[in-house]
Amino acid sequence: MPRITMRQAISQALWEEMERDERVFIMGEEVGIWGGTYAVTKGFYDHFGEKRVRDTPIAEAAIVGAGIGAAMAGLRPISELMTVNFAFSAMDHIVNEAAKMHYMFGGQMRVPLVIRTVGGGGRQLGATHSQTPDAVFAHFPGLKVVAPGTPYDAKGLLKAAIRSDDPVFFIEHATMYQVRGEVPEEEYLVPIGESKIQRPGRDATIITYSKGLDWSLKAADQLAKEGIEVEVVDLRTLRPLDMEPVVASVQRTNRAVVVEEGWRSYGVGAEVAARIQEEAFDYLDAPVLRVAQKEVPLPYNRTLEQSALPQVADVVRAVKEVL
Amino acid sequence: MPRITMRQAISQALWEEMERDERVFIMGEEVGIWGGTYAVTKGFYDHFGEKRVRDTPIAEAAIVGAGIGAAMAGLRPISELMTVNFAFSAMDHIVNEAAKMHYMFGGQMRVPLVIRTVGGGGRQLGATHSQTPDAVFAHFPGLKVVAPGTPYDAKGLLKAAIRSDDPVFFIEHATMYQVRGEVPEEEYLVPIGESKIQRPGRDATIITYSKGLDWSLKAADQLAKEGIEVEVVDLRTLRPLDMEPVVASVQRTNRAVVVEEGWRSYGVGAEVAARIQEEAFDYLDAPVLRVAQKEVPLPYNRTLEQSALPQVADVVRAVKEVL
Amino acid sequence: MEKDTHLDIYHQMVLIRRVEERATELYQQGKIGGFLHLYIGQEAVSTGLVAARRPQDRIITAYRDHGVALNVGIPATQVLAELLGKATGMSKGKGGSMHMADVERNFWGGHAIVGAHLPIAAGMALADQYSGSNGVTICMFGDGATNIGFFHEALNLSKVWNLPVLWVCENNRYGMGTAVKRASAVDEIRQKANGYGIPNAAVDGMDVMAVRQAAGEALEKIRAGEGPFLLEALTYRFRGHSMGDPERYRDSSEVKKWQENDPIGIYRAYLTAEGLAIEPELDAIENSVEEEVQAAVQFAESSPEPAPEELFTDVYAA
Amino acid sequence: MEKDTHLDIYHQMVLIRRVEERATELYQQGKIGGFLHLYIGQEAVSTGLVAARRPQDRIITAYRDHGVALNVGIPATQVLAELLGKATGMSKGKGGSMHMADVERNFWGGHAIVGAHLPIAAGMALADQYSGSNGVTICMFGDGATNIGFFHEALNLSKVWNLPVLWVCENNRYGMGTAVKRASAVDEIRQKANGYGIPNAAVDGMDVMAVRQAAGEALEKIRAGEGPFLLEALTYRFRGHSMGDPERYRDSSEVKKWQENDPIGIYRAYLTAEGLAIEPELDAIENSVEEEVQAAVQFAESSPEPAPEELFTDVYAA
Ligand SMILES: Cc1ncc(C[n+]2csc(CCOP(=O)(O)OP(=O)(O)O)c2C)c(N)n1
Ligand SMILES: Cc1ncc(C[n+]2csc(CCOP(=O)(O)OP(=O)(O)O)c2C)c(N)n1
Ligand SMILES: [Mg+2]
Ligand SMILES: [Mg+2]
Repeated sequence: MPRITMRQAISQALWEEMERDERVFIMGEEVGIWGGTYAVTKGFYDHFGEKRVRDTPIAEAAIVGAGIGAAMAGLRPISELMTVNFAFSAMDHIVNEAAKMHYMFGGQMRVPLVIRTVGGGGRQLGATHSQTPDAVFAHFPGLKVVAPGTPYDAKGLLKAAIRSDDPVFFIEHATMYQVRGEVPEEEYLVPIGESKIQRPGRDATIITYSKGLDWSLKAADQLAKEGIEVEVVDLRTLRPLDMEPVVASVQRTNRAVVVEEGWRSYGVGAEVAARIQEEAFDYLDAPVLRVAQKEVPLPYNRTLEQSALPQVADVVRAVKEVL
Repeated sequence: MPRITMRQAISQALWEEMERDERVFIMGEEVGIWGGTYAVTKGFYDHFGEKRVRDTPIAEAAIVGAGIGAAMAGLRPISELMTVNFAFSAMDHIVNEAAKMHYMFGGQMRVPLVIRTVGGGGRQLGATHSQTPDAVFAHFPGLKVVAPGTPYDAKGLLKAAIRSDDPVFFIEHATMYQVRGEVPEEEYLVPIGESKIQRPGRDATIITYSKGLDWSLKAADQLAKEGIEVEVVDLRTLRPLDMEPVVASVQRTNRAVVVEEGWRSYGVGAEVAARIQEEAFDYLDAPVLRVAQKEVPLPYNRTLEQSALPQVADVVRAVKEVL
Repeated sequence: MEKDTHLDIYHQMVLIRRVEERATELYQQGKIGGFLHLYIGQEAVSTGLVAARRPQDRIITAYRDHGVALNVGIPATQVLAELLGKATGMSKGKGGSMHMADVERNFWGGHAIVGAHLPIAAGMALADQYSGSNGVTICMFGDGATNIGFFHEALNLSKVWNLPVLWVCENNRYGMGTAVKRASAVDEIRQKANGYGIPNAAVDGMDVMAVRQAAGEALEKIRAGEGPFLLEALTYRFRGHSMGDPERYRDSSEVKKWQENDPIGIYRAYLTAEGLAIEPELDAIENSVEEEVQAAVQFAESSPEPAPEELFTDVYAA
Repeated sequence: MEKDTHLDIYHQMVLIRRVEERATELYQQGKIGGFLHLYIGQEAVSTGLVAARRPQDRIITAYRDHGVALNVGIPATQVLAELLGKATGMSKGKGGSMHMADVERNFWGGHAIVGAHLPIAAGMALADQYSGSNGVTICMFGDGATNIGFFHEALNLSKVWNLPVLWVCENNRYGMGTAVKRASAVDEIRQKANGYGIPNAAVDGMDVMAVRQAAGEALEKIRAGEGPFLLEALTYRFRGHSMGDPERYRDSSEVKKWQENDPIGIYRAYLTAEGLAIEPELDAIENSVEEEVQAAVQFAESSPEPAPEELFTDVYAA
């Protein structure tokens, strides 16, 4: 199987779906002539034309709002928000309109919209440009929230998102576009709402997603050298949240650590930890620990910023603590 | 001590602080001539005049944004968002500007702003007007998030919020304005960031806040008739979250239930449950359970809506389950 | 215009009025909950717009939506059932007063967040442009809604992309209790369209024929590919913003003055003066509406509540 | 205007240019991280504005903020230290390029979310109006920022409340890679002010004296209680949007044409033509700036990193 980058995987997913279905189009800031600020849509404008690859004004509410309207009217828009930090400027449309439209009118309306966006810190972009507020979006029923950790999943999940009849909030990670992984040449989909064991193990379970997967697998490698075999479960989708493989894993390992990039309080790890102790209480030999971001707005200075972000060493330490 | 309503308590807090400090003023939709859509600022416009009780356009980002600017420039604004559902239209200013301003400029700027708003369901207002997304705001460091459950706390906390040098997101509950409680005539403040035992007990701990306090105390009454004595801890502030009284209580009772009105997944209960099992794992005799809203946008129909909201019976059931 | 069309328009306006009068009673009896924003006084606007549109023209509005719902032909039975939260309501009782819609009739709601449906309307117009349909999206909103950022982003986008959308501002002089000049930089809302280079016009929103005419002309321009247009309909709501409005912000004399300008009365006078209808014909319509509404209330009251499991349906389409 | 003032203005413009040229190198050496938005080409705008303001006039801008920082008198040492993320930077290394500010000098940042600082500026102007100060808030933003809802809400509010604020749009023809006419309903940004009944003017943003003059006149009107004013400065950025911009959206010939219109060159020519300065004086300034920047880089490079515990300070003021 070819090993391609996350960027290529996402790009392929978009390209294939646009080729497959005339109703699919992309709109957002700099998606066209610029080729996407992360170069994901490079070449799209020339190939698909400005009708289907639409540069927009800087107007996030309109980018999402127009996506909702076009979706309700039968198209399959992909509204791109340059980064998840700007999603707050479109927050009403994401959580009050897209997420509720189907329910509120008794099923009359559908919003087959994908909101593609990019999260994560670590690039010295400062407090407003470095967030990982994934849990915030995952809080809203009616929305599906996806955040893949491998090129394979990114491609398969994005294609599934585009074909979904529901609004999907799709979060990529700014520092993962160069990550490589195996991606088959033939077409495939990855269903939304299924967690997956990315590495089997018996001694402890790490539950993670997105960039956390990278840290977790590296931690697992290090721990393996010491004879500690951790199982790594990748959530992939934050809503609906598939706890079944997580619970099954913890029932075997009896120990769990949740790894995420976002702030610890009210983050993804809180929900996962709460669920594990609800559903596997008698199996737990230690508290579920969380590795997450320190509770500060991210600073510009590189050393400070890195000290606020979770590190592989933090994951290793947490696993040893639950053993 | 006089027993006054939540509405009166909040109204008094605002009035007293405006009398005390010329820099304090209120702006928001219908706060002036109308007297506040929940009648909290009734009489303020006539007494303080339109300079200090400012009706605004329907422009939530400007209501919060102008509040931030005025606060940075030395005033003590209270920006009122008619309901928390409209806070999403001001989301960037709340979480990206107010919450980060002090940190981002190395402490140069201060944002002594109170954002007062109203949350909660149960009034048949439909999916977009009935939310309790408190956890979403509590996720952001830099913001303080307060949600009182009694008139006493509402008054004392609101006064403390107005005097705070930090941005405070202050959430009232739409169906609690008529709730009565004892409030002293003399001046007092309630410090932000302190949980409080509202009812002592030995058999189990209920952790809750805002409207959840009412359900929890009612459940405690019912349970007491069966000889079950639950301790009820009121968080009062969601960020910073004071877990000390919670952990101490659970160490005594060995059982815990979290009660909140918002959605269960990624809600307040998730964080509290995660923290309890982290900090009192060895004391727990049962999983921490959560009583929360069903994972649906709230419907208009009264019966359906009530069936989605937590009920006193749900709290009773959950406590019995952990016993 | 055919006589039948005239009578139908009259029928619609009276129907809106009577349905809302009954709704007020039902609200007072506690059978309707939540918010109830009455359209009484503004009937000529939605009626005129719907009279001017063709079936392929979408229409979308804010929470003050009973008028459009009835204009597009949703039976009063379904409207009232929705108000009572019944399973037979057009949104299965899940939406209530603010969320009327009928996709089959190209009516896209009923939206409760002020101004949020404007970008959505732009998206619908984009879809029609994209797929080469010649439909125009008619998007209605209040004067108060023109102060929120959504308005700006939607109007700008509509012009940049030359979208087939008719923006209709119902300037009823107040957003809740705030008079236009206390909230808007300009009194004349249509002036805002100039900032986007969007052609615009004002129309007497109490005169259904004037609205129909102005909308018709605007729709034609839009269909011809001239891009968005903004129409400001000058109107007034006779009732409070919603139920329980203390109405401290306006004098009853002001309300009275406007009530003398009743859109139904104006149209009735026009019909008889122009010889388009005679009094007995119009009385007959009034009577038939009474019966229609009576029956609809009965239908709604005797309709079943949604089944408990309906709570969990419609969260996701798939 | 005094000769000294002229020379000071010249000094400021050259200083901005040199600091940013050195910053580019430091960025390429990996010593500066994150985004680095250069102001090169636009120096006349901030310099003219700051020359026109009095100390009590606040100034606030977007992320393209090195110009204002140096104009208001923040030493190049602190600007460069901030770029390097050092403890001696004016935001202690926590803010970086996009978050320069100096409250003592009435410079309120440096804001990274497009348009979000406009409502904040309105709030500052409100504070001055509230407390009876006669300060005016000068708020700068790009052409791209005029399409977001924040712009709309802020401009509307400023007019409704007659706030003392000078809105300055730096129309540099692009928001990132998107040309004005591909994103904005009107090419001439000042036209948008008409939608709010806000008086407005355009000015050649490459001519520092013209900017100073236009800003001075506008500030006077605002101080006289006439309310907000919008000034559109027509300018151009000579470099990419930030580092690493592929610049596929414009021809190098277009850039060249504009570069011939260099604001520093224009001002230099003006000074000599008007006999306000002679070449050797200006050369001397250039040389002193070289030294100043050299020393500042040294200062910044040898400054300490923030202490690790700084991570947790400044989250809350109390
Ligand atoms: C974003 C948002 N802010 C506030 C509200 C509360 N609200 C509902 S209707 C309304 C007034 C709207 O006035 P206008 O647009 O003139 O419409 P009208 O009610 O006069 O028809 C307000 C403030 C809301 N629903 N959404
Ligand atoms: C709300 C928001 N959306 C998108 C961005 C990303 N972004 C940063 S600068 C910029 C272009 C702004 O253009 P303009 O306002 O013309 O300013 P200029 O860069 O030309 O000075 C964009 C899209 C952002 N920072 N904030
Ligand atoms: Mg109105
Ligand atoms: Mg620009």
